[in-house]
Amino acid sequence: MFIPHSDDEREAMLRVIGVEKLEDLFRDVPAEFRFPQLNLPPALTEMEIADELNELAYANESTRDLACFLGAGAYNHYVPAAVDAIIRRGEFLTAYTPYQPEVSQGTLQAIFEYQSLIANLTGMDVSNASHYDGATATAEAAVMAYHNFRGKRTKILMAHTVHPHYRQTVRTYLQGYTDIIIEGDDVLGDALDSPCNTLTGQIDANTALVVVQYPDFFGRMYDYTEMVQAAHAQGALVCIVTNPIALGLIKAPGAFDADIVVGDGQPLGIPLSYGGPYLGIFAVKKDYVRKIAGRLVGETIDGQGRRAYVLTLTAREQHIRREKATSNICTNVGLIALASTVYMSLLGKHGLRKVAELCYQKAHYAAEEIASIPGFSVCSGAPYFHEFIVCCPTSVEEINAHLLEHNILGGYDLSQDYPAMKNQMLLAVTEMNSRDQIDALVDALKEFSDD
Amino acid sequence: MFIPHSDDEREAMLRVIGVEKLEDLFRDVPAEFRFPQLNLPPALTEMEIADELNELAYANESTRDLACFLGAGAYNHYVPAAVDAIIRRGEFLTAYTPYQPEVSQGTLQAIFEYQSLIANLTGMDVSNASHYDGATATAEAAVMAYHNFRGKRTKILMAHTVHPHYRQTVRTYLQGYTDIIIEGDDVLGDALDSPCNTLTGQIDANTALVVVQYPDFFGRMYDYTEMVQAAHAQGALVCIVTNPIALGLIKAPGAFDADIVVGDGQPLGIPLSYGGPYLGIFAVKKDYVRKIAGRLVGETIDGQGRRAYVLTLTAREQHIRREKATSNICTNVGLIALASTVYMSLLGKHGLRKVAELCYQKAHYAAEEIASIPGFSVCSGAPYFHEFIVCCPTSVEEINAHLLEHNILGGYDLSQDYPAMKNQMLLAVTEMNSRDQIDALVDALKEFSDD
Amino acid sequence: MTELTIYEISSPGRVGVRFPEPDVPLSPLPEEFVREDLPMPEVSELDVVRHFTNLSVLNYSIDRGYYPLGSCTMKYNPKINEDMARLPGFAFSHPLQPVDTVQGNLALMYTLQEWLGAISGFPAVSLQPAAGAHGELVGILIIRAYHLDRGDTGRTRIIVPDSAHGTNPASSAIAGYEVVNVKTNADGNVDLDSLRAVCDSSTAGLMLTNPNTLGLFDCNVREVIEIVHAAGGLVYGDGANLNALLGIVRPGDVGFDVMHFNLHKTFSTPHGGGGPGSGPVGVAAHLADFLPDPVVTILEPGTATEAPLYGFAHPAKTIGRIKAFHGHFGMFVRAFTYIAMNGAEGMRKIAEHAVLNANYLMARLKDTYHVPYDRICMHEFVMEGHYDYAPDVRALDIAKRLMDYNFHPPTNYFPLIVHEALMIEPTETENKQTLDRFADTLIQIAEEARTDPDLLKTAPHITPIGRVDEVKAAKDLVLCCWMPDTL
Amino acid sequence: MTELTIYEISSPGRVGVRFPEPDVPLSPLPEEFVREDLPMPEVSELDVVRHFTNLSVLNYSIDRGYYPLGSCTMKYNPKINEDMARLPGFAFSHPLQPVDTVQGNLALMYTLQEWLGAISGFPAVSLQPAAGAHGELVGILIIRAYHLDRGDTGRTRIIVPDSAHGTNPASSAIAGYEVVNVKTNADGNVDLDSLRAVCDSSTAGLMLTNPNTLGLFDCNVREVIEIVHAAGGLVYGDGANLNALLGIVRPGDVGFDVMHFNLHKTFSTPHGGGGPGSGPVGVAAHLADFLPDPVVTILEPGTATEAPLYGFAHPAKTIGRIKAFHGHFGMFVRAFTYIAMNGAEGMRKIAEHAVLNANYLMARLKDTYHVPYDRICMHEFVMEGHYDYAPDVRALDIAKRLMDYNFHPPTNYFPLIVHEALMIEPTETENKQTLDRFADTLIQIAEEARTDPDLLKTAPHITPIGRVDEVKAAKDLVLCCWMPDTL
Ligand SMILES: Cc1ncc(COP(=O)(O)O)c(C=O)c1O
Ligand SMILES: Cc1ncc(COP(=O)(O)O)c(C=O)c1O
Repeated sequence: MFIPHSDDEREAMLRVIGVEKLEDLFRDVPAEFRFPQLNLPPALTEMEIADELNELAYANESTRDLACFLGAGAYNHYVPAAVDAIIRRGEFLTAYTPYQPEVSQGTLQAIFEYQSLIANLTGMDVSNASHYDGATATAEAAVMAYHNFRGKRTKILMAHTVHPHYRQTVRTYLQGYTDIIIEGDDVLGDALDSPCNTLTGQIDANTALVVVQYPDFFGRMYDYTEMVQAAHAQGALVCIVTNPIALGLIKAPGAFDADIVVGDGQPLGIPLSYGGPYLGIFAVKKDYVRKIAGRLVGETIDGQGRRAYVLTLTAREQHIRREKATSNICTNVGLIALASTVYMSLLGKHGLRKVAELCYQKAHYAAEEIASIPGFSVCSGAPYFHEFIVCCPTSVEEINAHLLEHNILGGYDLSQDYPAMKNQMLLAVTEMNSRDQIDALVDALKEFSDD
Repeated sequence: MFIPHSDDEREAMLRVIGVEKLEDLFRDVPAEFRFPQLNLPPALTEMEIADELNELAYANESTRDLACFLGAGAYNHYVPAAVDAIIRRGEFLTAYTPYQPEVSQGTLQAIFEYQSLIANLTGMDVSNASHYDGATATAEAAVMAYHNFRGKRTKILMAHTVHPHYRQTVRTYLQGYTDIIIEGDDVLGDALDSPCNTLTGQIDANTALVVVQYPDFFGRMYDYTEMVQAAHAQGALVCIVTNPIALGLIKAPGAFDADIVVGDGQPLGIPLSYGGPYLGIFAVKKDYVRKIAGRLVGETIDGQGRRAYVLTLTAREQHIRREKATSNICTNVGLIALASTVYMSLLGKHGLRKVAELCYQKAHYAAEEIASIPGFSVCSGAPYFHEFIVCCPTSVEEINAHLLEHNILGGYDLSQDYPAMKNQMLLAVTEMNSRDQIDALVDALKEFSDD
Repeated sequence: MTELTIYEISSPGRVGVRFPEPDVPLSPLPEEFVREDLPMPEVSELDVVRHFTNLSVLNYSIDRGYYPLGSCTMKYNPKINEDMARLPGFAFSHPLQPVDTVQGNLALMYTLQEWLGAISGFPAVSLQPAAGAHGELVGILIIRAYHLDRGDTGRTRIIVPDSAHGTNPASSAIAGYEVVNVKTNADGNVDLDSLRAVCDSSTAGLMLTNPNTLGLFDCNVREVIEIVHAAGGLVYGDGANLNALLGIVRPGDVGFDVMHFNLHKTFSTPHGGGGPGSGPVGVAAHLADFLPDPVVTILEPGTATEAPLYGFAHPAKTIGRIKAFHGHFGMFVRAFTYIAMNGAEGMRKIAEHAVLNANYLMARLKDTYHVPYDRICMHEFVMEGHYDYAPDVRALDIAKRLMDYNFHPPTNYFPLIVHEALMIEPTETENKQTLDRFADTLIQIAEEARTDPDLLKTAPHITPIGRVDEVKAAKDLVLCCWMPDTL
Repeated sequence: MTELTIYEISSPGRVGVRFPEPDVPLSPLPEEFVREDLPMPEVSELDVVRHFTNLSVLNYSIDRGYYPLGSCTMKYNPKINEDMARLPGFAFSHPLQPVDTVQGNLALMYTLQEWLGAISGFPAVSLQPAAGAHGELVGILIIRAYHLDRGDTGRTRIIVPDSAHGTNPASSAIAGYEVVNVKTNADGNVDLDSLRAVCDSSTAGLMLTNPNTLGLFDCNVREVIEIVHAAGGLVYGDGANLNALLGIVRPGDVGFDVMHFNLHKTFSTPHGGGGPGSGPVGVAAHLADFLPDPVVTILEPGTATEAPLYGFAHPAKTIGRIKAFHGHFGMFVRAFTYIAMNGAEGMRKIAEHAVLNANYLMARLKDTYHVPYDRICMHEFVMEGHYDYAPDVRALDIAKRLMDYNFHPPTNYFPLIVHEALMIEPTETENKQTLDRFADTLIQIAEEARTDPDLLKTAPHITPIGRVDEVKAAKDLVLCCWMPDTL
């Protein structure tokens, strides 16, 4: 399809190589396995595949067709047109990782700005060039903490209020570290307990890392200052998982003196895209810059003294350090980090606050309206940002099926991860939800009212 | 919305200018009319307008929702993704007309290539840099022919088989030339007569230009060689209006010895976009290059002998020649010409032939199937490319309303322009119409069968 | 580096985008119509993408830098415009679809007609013209039709100020008129006495650009219009400079009879390296019947719950159709988006800041460059591009030298009435820092002209090519990169 | 020219994209959570577009030139891929929607799993891993889980050839394994004796890249696999080089137990200046139960007229979840598009022409450059970047000098076992003309090294910046362009 060789050219090239036909190039391949029949459908032209994919896409009901109140780690935000206009440019799209700084200053400076924006937004000193997503960034934080103590501290305390997928991912990543104990994420207790209460007492001299989320999986905000102090008093590190879009309005996790801040940058201008690619945020205090996972871009000068950017501290990485690297990550999510950089720049100080405010205000309006429906209550039990728990009179599944008939994509069924949270739904509201949509949601829920 | 000034900056600038407030800059404007209230709705943010326009666009049923058999001057073709990827680039999109060659070689070389591709496709010597559309290009051809004879020949013969919009546009353009007589486009006679028959006899020593279309408005092809010879024998020029997508398969109009070839380049990779912007093609024989309307890019060298491109023969144009210019055109449709250049390059020799063949074959299949329905007949009366006339048992309006219920966009009602062609429909078939679509059309038409 | 042409990278047998094989039985094409050779390039998709991407970077553009090209209003073109014009419902609708299947398009067009009317003070608007010059031709034909309709057949002349853009006289000529020039006075306004001298019963109308191409608002605009009207003529407004007037004054209110808009200037649709533009025409009530055929109208009024039914109307005394279909719809979507995002307040802010930026730049430059008409300007101003102390240096040299500092030069040698004109239109979307850098650079270039004039004469130095041989281009006339053998 | 940073062009009070005012009653945020300062830039939309557009052009990219970066498969990335991934039905669907509302997504994912299986010979595929290294980790964890599931707890080591990519040992280490290296022999294959020597009951598995990073197909691949299997270990295939094998041989057929794909190499999804990638993992039947949670499956089979109902399944002995949600869906759409457009025949053509191009370039260059393993190569080859006659010139200098000719340099100093390695992967989408220009240039550079070695030592000369001070970067550690005062 995309091969430019004419028959004549192919012949001429084979002659230069000194073989007769293409098949001759594959003599090293065991003959009995050579040239298998692949069971693939016949090739389509561009016109045909465009048609087929239009149909597949059309078979979905997306958040363009439905009023979306689903969040739980992926959020429906407005992405300004300029974001895609920039990341579609072939210069960004079709470049490799910027190993050659002389011909990669575009990518390098953009990542440097990404690092700067993330550091400032999270209130941390240093951000890496990105990780795969929020879940894997959390897992890498655990790996980093473990290595920080050279394996001498083996306990990881992880709040149950951390996103279930993230907690599962941490466990998967750490299964080879047989000495590590992961505790704290008991989902059978009272899910609404504050991690400040549940975790602080468990921090001890064997604790490498305490992981909490802010706003937490339920959308709630806690002041972690004291918990962080308690951890530091025991010599443990603290990692805060955050939602960067909230940080336009609420205190940065850096202000709680966190050592590591991770999170998913999807809300920063990345389309939902059925779950990926998203953006793993990974920021640390200065002290841990040499322990950080993934790439870092640093400022320097060229031979003529001109400012220039280059990948730096590469001795941490797998291609130099191999099995002793701080992480195995190589390809990260550069283009998505760029998208978020453009997004953060476009919105800037004013817009980032505005979007966060809209999320906050609309969520609180929705919560209040829903709370006024007999049979429903908002049971978050703490201040929240743009997600809240609704206790429902019947199963979330039943409610969501009903909402779908009203073209509403309902909330997340918390009983999936927290068995005690039966009939509890996590609703997310963003700037994309008009008051009309919220009112329509409330009206649809009223049909379940036990009035 | 897109104004970057902060209050402080604005103040500082006013101080430098030496006025106090913005209002002071408008003292020359008559006070009684100054600062009117504009009756416009409140400003929307990007998020809001995107929503509103999505709704408006959604209110249409487009050729993505309907199987399209409508042509009549605008055609539903497949546009490869690479076309838009190129023309979206800010460097092409947000540049002005290339007056400064040192910083416009991208646009200039692209137009030079456009000129080359169009010249080769039409079989002519020279193409201009584009005109607004096929209709205005045709009108400019008439103006050019009139001036070519310094107003001494005043008759323009225009076949009735030229697109009705084009004929109307020619008349509108020429209304100020009170001496010009336009003849030949009698639509009350037998519309199916060949212009070779109807026009040839009318060519005389007062004839400046003969305008015919190929394939004509009804999709039909005639060999104009003899008619052109007859015109040339009388000293008249001949302009052939063409559909460039047909020229991948059928003889170029240049082969008939036409003096001017015009047409609409929309089929060459330009979306239907409800009628515009499209692409006016304007190509001539070498002899008329100094009479041509619009811009021309020529090859030259720079001070170091490097190949370079530049707007040339500008002395023909309005900004130099003012009221003596060959045309008043200034802004043309540069970006659309670029799109067609990318399209022609992507398809190339092989693809252009293929698309033309698909149009031809599918149209002939559809025609044959329709002709087999009792009550329907194909009455083009001459070989045709991808459009043909269907004589129907009832009004086209009624048939189209019925087809629409089957999600089919029916053909053009010829009685709108040719009163004698009652119940006659012009159907267009392109590579976009699958056999299934054609069969569905035939099935739907069968419901009108007089069987 | 010069790029090879698409023909030069062509290689026999190479195929780009492919299409399916026919899924229908085949019919032969009659022998006589079969095309023998098809001299088109043979390249791969990668060849094409790489070729045009590499060409693109040879261009200067708004997206890459400051583009203060006078008379062209090179403001920022919002990216959302592009996305909106490409919505499938818009981009894939056929111009001849039944109106009930394209109510979205028609609602948009109707609303845009209304909005342009509200902005300009003209009660009737046609969206059809394809660009400014096309709008001019339409406007002049409307003036012509108006006079003829009244039986007033002796009006054979259109008056055009000497500062006018070349399209004005050219459009008048195509419409069959004799062009009469009228002078600009020392203040940069139309010289009223000269105007009175040429106004008579042969006057069909005047084409007035206000603010004019000097960037000045003609303070006598009412007198000018009165004089023409008194002679029985009509006044055409060249709306290329409307950016200065948004929310400031409505030309229709002041007495203009007809005017064109440039959506590709004032309303942020991209210029595309030479179009497509869009040049709607607004007219006063007495000219509404003459508008080109068709205009968008409401066929059945809406109700509280239902939208109106939109459709086409045919003005009673229309000048006729001026192009195929209904104008540059894709541009309407962009302009609609832009106007909707600005609203009434935004409109005024645009004009205010466009004028602020121009006056600021003029204030910063007038000690270094001679500004022939030294008064408050509108959205642009014209200064003279020469230095007493460097007689060899011309406006062209200054223009080329600016390229070395990564600026696009201003329009030069226009308007014709200013010696070595440099016409600077900053637009409202540029910030003070950019204007300051631009002013600083022009001041530095003035210094260079003193110390090292050759730096200007040989400029530009950092562009992909240097100054070109225009004489050779016109003499050799290579207009096509590959002439097929068959010709 | 260096570009200012986004913070340096920030100006207090400037606003970019705006958002509407709240349309709901306001609730106060508790005081304790109110953020005081928000040290983010204040810029206009034009500032942003211009800034990033200007940054972009400082990059080299496939769309602008030849990018023969070994091990990275920098083939042409079709533009249609990008359009398809942005179809609203795909781009705006939420990962946690009920499965019956996203059957389009799930059908696409299911089909892609099947296709990758068909291409590789592995009966079960997980699309979840985010990149190659992530796929490696998953694969090694699967190997680990397999052994543990069988009660085989003594296997603590993973064998990795010395030619392996750095991610191989790093992934093994993260999975808790000790890494044992094994040598490459003089032919460029795994040294069988060394392998035998390290294989024992502590061997969990071997990570094998085939073709290896020398671009050579290990002719002993079956023996290698047998040796490891005989010791009770499993064999992991690093699929980064799968481009050479499409339709040529299926790793699953040869006996690999698990392998990752790089959609961002083999299947044309763009590399994006460093990702996002996508690294699906395929496994043999005995490992299917260990795949990450979840995989896409058919919940209810389809009928003649109805499509099946797709949904998620949870493998019985899964290693667990390895990231949030279900993998890089946007990349799946692109890879799906690409595979669909190529089909079985197209797959084989890709590999054949990738290998043809590599062997052609090697043939053209091997008289000028030392090729340490002189045999038919696969999709890439490694040569030594130095000249006997110019001892000061290193591979790095050759790489930098290539930039002056508008080529991206090959991968250098990898694999580690070749002295001054230059690793060249032409890919199948480049044409003969480009390969010839590249070969001619490398031959000319060899001549320059003789006549004017300084030209290489000081290269590149035409790039936006010259060679950078990497020591300073690591020493000064400026990693952020603006530190907020509050810290
Ligand atoms: C003052 C003036 N009038 C008319 C025009 C012609 O407009 P267009 O190029 O859209 O035809 C221009 C464009 O440059 C102009 O500046
Ligand atoms: C041979 C080999 N293995 C593994 C990888 C890692 O893949 P990724 O960068 O997608 O994590 C690479 C990528 O450069 C590679 O070349």
